[in-house]
Amino acid sequence: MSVLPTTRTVVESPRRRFVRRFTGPWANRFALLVLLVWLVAAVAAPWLAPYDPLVQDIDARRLAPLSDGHLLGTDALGRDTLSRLLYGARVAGLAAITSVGVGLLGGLVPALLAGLLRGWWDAVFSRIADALLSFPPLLLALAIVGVMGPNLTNAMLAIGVVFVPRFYRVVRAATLAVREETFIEASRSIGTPTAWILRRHVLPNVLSPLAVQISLAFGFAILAESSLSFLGLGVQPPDPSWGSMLSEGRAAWFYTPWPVIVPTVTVVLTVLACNVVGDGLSDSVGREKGRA
Amino acid sequence: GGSGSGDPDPNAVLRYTTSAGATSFDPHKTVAASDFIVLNLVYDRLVHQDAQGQPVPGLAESWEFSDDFKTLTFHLREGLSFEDGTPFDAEAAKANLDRAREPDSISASLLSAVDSVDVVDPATVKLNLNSPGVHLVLTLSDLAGMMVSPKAFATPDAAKALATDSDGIGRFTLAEADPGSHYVFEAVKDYWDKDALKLGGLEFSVATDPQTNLNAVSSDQADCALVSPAMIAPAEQIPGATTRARTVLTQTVLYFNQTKSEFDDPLVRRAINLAIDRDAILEGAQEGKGEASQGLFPSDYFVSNDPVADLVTYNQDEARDLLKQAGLEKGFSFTAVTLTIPQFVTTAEIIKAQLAEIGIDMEIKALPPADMGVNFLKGTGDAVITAWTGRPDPSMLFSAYFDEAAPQNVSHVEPEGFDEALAAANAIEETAARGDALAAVQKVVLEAGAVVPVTFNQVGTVCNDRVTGYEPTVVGISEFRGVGMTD
Amino acid sequence: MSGPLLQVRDLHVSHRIGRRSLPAVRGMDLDVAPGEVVALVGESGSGKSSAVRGITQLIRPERGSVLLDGTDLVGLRGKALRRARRDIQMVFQDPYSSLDPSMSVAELIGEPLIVHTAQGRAERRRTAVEMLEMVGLRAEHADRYPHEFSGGQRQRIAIARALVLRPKLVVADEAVSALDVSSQNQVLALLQELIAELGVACLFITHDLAVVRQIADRVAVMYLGTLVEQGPADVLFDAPQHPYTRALLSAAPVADPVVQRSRQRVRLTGELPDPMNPPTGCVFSSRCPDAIARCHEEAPADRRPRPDSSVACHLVEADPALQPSLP
Amino acid sequence: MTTPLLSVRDLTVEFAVRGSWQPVVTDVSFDVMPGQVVALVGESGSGKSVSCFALLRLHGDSGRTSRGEVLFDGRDLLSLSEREMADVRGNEISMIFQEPMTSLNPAFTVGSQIAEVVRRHRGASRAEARKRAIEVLDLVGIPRAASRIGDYPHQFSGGMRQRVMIAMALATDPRMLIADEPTTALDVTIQAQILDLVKDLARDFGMGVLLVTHDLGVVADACDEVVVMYAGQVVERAECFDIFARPRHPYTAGLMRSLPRVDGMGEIEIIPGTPPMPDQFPEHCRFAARCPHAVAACEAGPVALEPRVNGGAVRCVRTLELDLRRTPEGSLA
Amino acid sequence: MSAGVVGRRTLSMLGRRLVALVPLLGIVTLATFSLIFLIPGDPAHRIAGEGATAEQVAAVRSDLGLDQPLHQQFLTFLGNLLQGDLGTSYTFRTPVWDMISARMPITISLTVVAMVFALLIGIPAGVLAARRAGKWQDRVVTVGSTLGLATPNFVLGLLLTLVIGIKFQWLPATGYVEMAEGFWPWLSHLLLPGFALGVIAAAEIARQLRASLADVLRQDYVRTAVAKGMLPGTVVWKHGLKNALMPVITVVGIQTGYLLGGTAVVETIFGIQGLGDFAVRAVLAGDLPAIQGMVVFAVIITVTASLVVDLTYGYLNPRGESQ
Ligand SMILES: Nc1ncnc2c1ncn2[C@@H]1O[C@H](COP(=O)(O)OP(=O)(O)OP(=O)(O)O)[C@@H](O)[C@H]1O
Ligand SMILES: Nc1ncnc2c1ncn2[C@@H]1O[C@H](COP(=O)(O)OP(=O)(O)OP(=O)(O)O)[C@@H](O)[C@H]1O
Ligand SMILES: [Mg+2]
Ligand SMILES: [Mg+2]
Repeated sequence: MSVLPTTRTVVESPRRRFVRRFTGPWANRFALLVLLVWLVAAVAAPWLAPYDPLVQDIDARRLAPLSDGHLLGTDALGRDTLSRLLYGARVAGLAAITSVGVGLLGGLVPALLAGLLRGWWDAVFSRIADALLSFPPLLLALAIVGVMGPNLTNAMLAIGVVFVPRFYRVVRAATLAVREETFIEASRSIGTPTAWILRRHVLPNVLSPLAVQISLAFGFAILAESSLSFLGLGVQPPDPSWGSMLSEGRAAWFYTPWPVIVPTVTVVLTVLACNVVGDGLSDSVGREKGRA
Repeated sequence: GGSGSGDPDPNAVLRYTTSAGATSFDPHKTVAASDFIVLNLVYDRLVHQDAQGQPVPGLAESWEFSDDFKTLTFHLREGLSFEDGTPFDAEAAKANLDRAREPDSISASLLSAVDSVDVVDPATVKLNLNSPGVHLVLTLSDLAGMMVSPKAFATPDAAKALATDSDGIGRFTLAEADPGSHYVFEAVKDYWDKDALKLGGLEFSVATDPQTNLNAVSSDQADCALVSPAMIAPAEQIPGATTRARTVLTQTVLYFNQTKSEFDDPLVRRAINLAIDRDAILEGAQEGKGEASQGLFPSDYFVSNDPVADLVTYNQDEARDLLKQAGLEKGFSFTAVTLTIPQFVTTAEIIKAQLAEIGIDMEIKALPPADMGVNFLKGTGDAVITAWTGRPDPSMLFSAYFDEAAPQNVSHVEPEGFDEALAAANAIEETAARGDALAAVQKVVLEAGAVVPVTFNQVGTVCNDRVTGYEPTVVGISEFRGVGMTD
Repeated sequence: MSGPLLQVRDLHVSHRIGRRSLPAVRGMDLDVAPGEVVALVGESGSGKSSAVRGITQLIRPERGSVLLDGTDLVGLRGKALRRARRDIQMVFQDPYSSLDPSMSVAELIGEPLIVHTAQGRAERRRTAVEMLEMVGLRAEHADRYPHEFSGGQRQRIAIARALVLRPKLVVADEAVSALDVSSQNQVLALLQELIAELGVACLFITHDLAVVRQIADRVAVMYLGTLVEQGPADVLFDAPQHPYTRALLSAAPVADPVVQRSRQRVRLTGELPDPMNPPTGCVFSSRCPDAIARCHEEAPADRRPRPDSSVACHLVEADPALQPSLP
Repeated sequence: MTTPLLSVRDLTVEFAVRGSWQPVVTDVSFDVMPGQVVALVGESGSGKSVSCFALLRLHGDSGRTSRGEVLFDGRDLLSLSEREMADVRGNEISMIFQEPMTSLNPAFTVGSQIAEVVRRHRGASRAEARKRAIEVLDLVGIPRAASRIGDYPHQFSGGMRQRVMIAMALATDPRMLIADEPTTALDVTIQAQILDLVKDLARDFGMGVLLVTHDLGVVADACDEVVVMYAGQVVERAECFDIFARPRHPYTAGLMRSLPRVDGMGEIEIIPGTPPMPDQFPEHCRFAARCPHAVAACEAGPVALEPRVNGGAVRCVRTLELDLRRTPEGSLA
Repeated sequence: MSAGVVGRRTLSMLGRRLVALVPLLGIVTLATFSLIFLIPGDPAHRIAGEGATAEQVAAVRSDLGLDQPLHQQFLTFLGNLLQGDLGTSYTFRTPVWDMISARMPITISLTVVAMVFALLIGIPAGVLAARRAGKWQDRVVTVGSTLGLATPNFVLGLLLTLVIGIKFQWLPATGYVEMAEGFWPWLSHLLLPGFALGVIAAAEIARQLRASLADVLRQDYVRTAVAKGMLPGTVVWKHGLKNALMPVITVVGIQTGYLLGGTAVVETIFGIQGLGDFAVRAVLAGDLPAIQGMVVFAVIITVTASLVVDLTYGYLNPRGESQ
């Protein structure tokens, strides 16, 4: 008897299907490219930057882009904007990675436990997460920075704390959902040990919503870092951060808008890219819509 | 003079926006000299100043020194009373002068020449001095001479109550205060000096961002705004408004907590004085508006900077040399607090870069204006980059910051020979000679490296054209005396 | 006939709903002999799935015993339970959700082997391919993923996975209900064929009587958490004893207008009562067209009209000779 | 013979798939007489639902009716404006769906959902509409209707929800009811009740019913006419008793023989393979690939729907040569 | 009668929610109290100032009760809190509660205006995008909202002051005026900052609504409504929106917190002396009681918002499950 598949004949693993779907829309590809560029910039800033980002040249202040060997011009102190932007990418990247790391550290494991074990664990962790959630995010970060002292590490720690309940919720919900999936029951009915089920069935299925959250969190972290730096609560001068560049440039807005425009475009573009990637991820993971 | 036309409206409320408010309304117990800017509105002093910084009658209608300058007698204006109804008389003046001399008073060191205060009659007080006190007249035009209702400070939590609400005698009363950000003043009816008060009220808003301050005038949310040097050019572009700016006595300085970091060594402090390229800062942080400090006073001032010129002239090699002598050729690091105001952050950034060249690593910590001074005096930071508001008399500056007992002298270390030099200066009334004596004090101070003068500021104010009678002063502080508004 | 392979006695299964407990199965006795196909039928919500999950220990039964080859599964934990599961494998209703979408077909079929055998990767794959061919798919399908298959094909994969360990009992919970007519037939035929070939016993859960008729040796009818009637398929279909069985049979339309429109129909009114508060007396009394006063007061005991069947109904005449031999 | 209430002619529906229009339903034609229950049967994916949606123009933007007409009482529904069509829907033609659990809006009470149609099409007042809602709920056998109209759908069981759906469909006294697999999600005992209700309505109110199902048992029980669909086409159309007794299309015959029957009658046979997807529809007979009787002629070209012996129509080139009455397939070769 | 049912259910849900708030507020209070332990080094020392003498430090310690056992300290903190005593600001030497209550109306006004903006922009945009899913309108909304989400509110704020406030002078670029001075003066001062603050929330609402409404519009019951002959407007705005609003309401609740946080930036730019400005200053000065007070206040606002959200759920979702 012949029961050939009537659907697509290309062999496609979930990963390949994900890649196909993710790289489909040009916006996703573009966003990915932007993030890649920044990643490279952040890692290789010392080699890529044409100038020392801290070196001032009072005689070459507020140059417009493309003048005098300064691709993106200089700021009010004659520091090279491009170099500061590149080093700022390090700050942004570091900020995002630290805070997301803290968020994951605090959110992932309790969430898996709560989702799987339910009961008491779930009740306690969820109460704590609820409580954390009732702190307005930026204000919580402000408070932590205020108490621990304004600097980048503290700021990022603070933003990481903001992520904890959010990651917790997403992972817990995904765990609970996966838990209810028949394929988990099916695997249990075979006699698969719990640890294996966790690793093979739960984790991969929890990762996709988490990945979406993480990329959105990256965007938020960059936004929050620039907001804090703008307020003077993040990176301390003269170290470059996109937010502080913006805030500094703003004072000289009247003389030249470039020191404001460049970091603005950068922040917007990067956060945009993070969000687009997040959306792209959430559209691309999971099963095919409708039945094959 | 003002450019407004027509007669001022006696009920008009002038909205002023600036970058710093008051840390306290207690003129004696505050820790920030800059509080004078706000406090002068609600507290009259025994002596007032004119736009050139010369003393004019205030609550005292006149005064005279004894021949040896060791007795100073004030004849008080009669028939006045404090906000709370307490009459203003010699007793009240004495109580205030005594309070201003208590050890925890910001003016204690400025008044150290005063031995005692006598009430001669209800309208006359006599200050008995232990040394010649030529400087005292102008000193009493500052915080030191502000008169608070004795009833207000007789209560046990006077300090606390006065911190947030004034109780004085002046052109205005404080109607509403949101500490550090917003103040509403109401004009006092029947104020004794009709020429000085032409407004119905004054609203003071604080925005640390200079752009925001300008925006407020541009969009008619304020009538006047303080203009920082970097904003003078944009301010001049605002239609329907006039910007008045001049170089004033207000000076950006780097000042040490000598008990901390490596700053207990005068060599280190002097090295820093030499490591700073003041022209770059003037350019970078002030758009060239103002003057690079060549000493503690502007170049056209009656105190000459010549004797100290090589102590404050940019010279990296010598700075390195001094560090080496101090055993610090490898450098060191310290924290400087500064104000969140962009001009100061930028100044700090440039200083940081310049110090880095001689191996010193300076970390910057920016705090809001209303809180910075308090925090620095509490021990935050090893040094501070701030502005010293102009003082009508140079000796005040010296006493306020270098006298051992001065509250603003955070480390309470006094340069050697300071007292003697200052006393000598205060015994001379003639200007040129006094200038020389003060220059000598300056030399003592700078040889000890007690402070790093950086730049003199141009302080500007932009006012819309409804504002009349506005005049910038040399000291750099606008008392809004005689300022009015047309409809 | 040798002793039963599966012996379920007095099985009680409950679900927690918030603080309350919902008794989904209330005292079920059921035997499955080796190689036998037993169908469990009943309306939606009657507790079929709950019973199955109680039997396979996916839910811990509240009470009762489940003897598989003499070992009581109830109370087994950890390794012992896992080992016992080797002999009792399941096929689920929804072929779309019961296969982990992130695993390839070979991995899916191989998963039980990882758990229960020491087979290496290559060997597992060989076994998986063998099984694939056995269920009518081809070796080249081994590296594909479930979403690339139609429902019927997925159910074949699920069957291959259930049979790969050669269990003694396969429990199929509505294994064909989600499929359309033609794949339903194909899958059913395959299952029947494999069961016979491998000598596996099968507990087949369904609500479709036509399917039962085709596949089952014996039928157990469930209503509101209890078995109301069980017996050999032919007997039960030809001479249903319990009023509910009769209603059920007559409600299922026959695909022949001539027959269908001339049939005597037992009409039921109302729907399955709330299992939280079942009717007093006989569970079926609230809908039973023949109910008498006694039915509302007293729950009927099982009666045995024949040696190989039992009925829980006051109105059924039991064969007195068989009565004492009740389990 | 009376005129048909609904007359579908050459209905062709296409869906936009990856940028091009792909026919999913081709040349479907059938009639529904007043009081008649017409069954639309076929395997999953054969286009039953799509045809129904097309009648009421309910397919979304991704679908279009590229050809054919839908004459309701002589009016072509396909040429009405959107607004006119909205006046037909739920008023003259009502539709009920397969999924009773999801077809009612969970956010509104059952009463308000029924009252809403009455108010929309009858311009009734709130009170009148409410009265009507109670009336129809009573009609479909919801006990204590008056006290239940304030309940939300989740407070009803599946069978009751399907009855609520029917009540909603009947609230405006429509002349035609389209029921897309109304009982598939229900238990047989409940299915029997719902089918009885539908039959009664057709008989008592002269309502035309188009009943979509894949269950031949349901067809045998309730229908007057049968339309069999395969791969988007009507392959056979006939009177109910006749089509069961003498199917004229191999697919119809296969379908009937592949059914297990509760009465245990007949051998079960399996139609091998699966039906083609719309993108694989061949030009020629669409069943040929699975047909045990296929010959070269079957693959020669498109097959037309021809009149059938004993009335109706059939789409098979060999229909006259084959005797498809419950004979094992091999015996004909 | 159905209103009665909803009312009763809502009341009982409110009761349950209030009970559930007790542990939540407990944890929040504990966390706020614990902020003091984040202070690096000895809190008393830090508060007294680094230059303080041993006696001064000791005085601060006993003044703040830091020498008491932890649980005692917490109970004192809690007791004071319950009496509305948030302590006295170190730097402003004013009771924190006085400062907060003076600034509260300002920030609440700003937040409300921002939220109104968010809803006025977000809901129509979301509905439009969902109705025209896949069409250019959808794309415009999607691009717009993605951009909105990525634009820091300080950037937007700067732009608005510069263009609308300064260049065109259409609206005041800075400051705040009490409502007592007239509705329009009050509102006009809040329009620009409110917009700058509300855009992110608007974008979030639009996205969420688009997603949930597009999903709802695919639901069987929407098809039922169309099949009933309901007009497109009724289908979308009645049948669709009520069901699609749940996740949107959640977003509104969450965004309340983000808006509060955003005031820190927006108030700074627009020279508004509200709580955000207060927060920034308290933070820069490391003023613990002020920080704690601000946190407690912010939590009260967000918790109230989430209560309102929950009550709305009760209305939107008769099944009464909280999502
Ligand atoms: N996980 C669960 N939690 C709570 N109640 C449940 C759960 N699973 C089933 N039930 C309830 O238990 C009863 C029996 O359900 P069960 O699924 O066993 O019936 P079933 O006969 O398998 O029905 P179906 O034919 O619909 O699959 C029902 O009332 C159902 O609502
Ligand atoms: N929106 C759509 N876009 C593209 N193809 C569609 C769409 N809707 C349906 N189809 C296709 O149309 C064909 C017929 O679908 P339809 O739903 O009418 O089948 P059916 O006979 O009702 O099946 P079932 O018994 O499963 O309900 C299927 O192949 C399906 O894939
Ligand atoms: Mg089940
Ligand atoms: Mg269908």
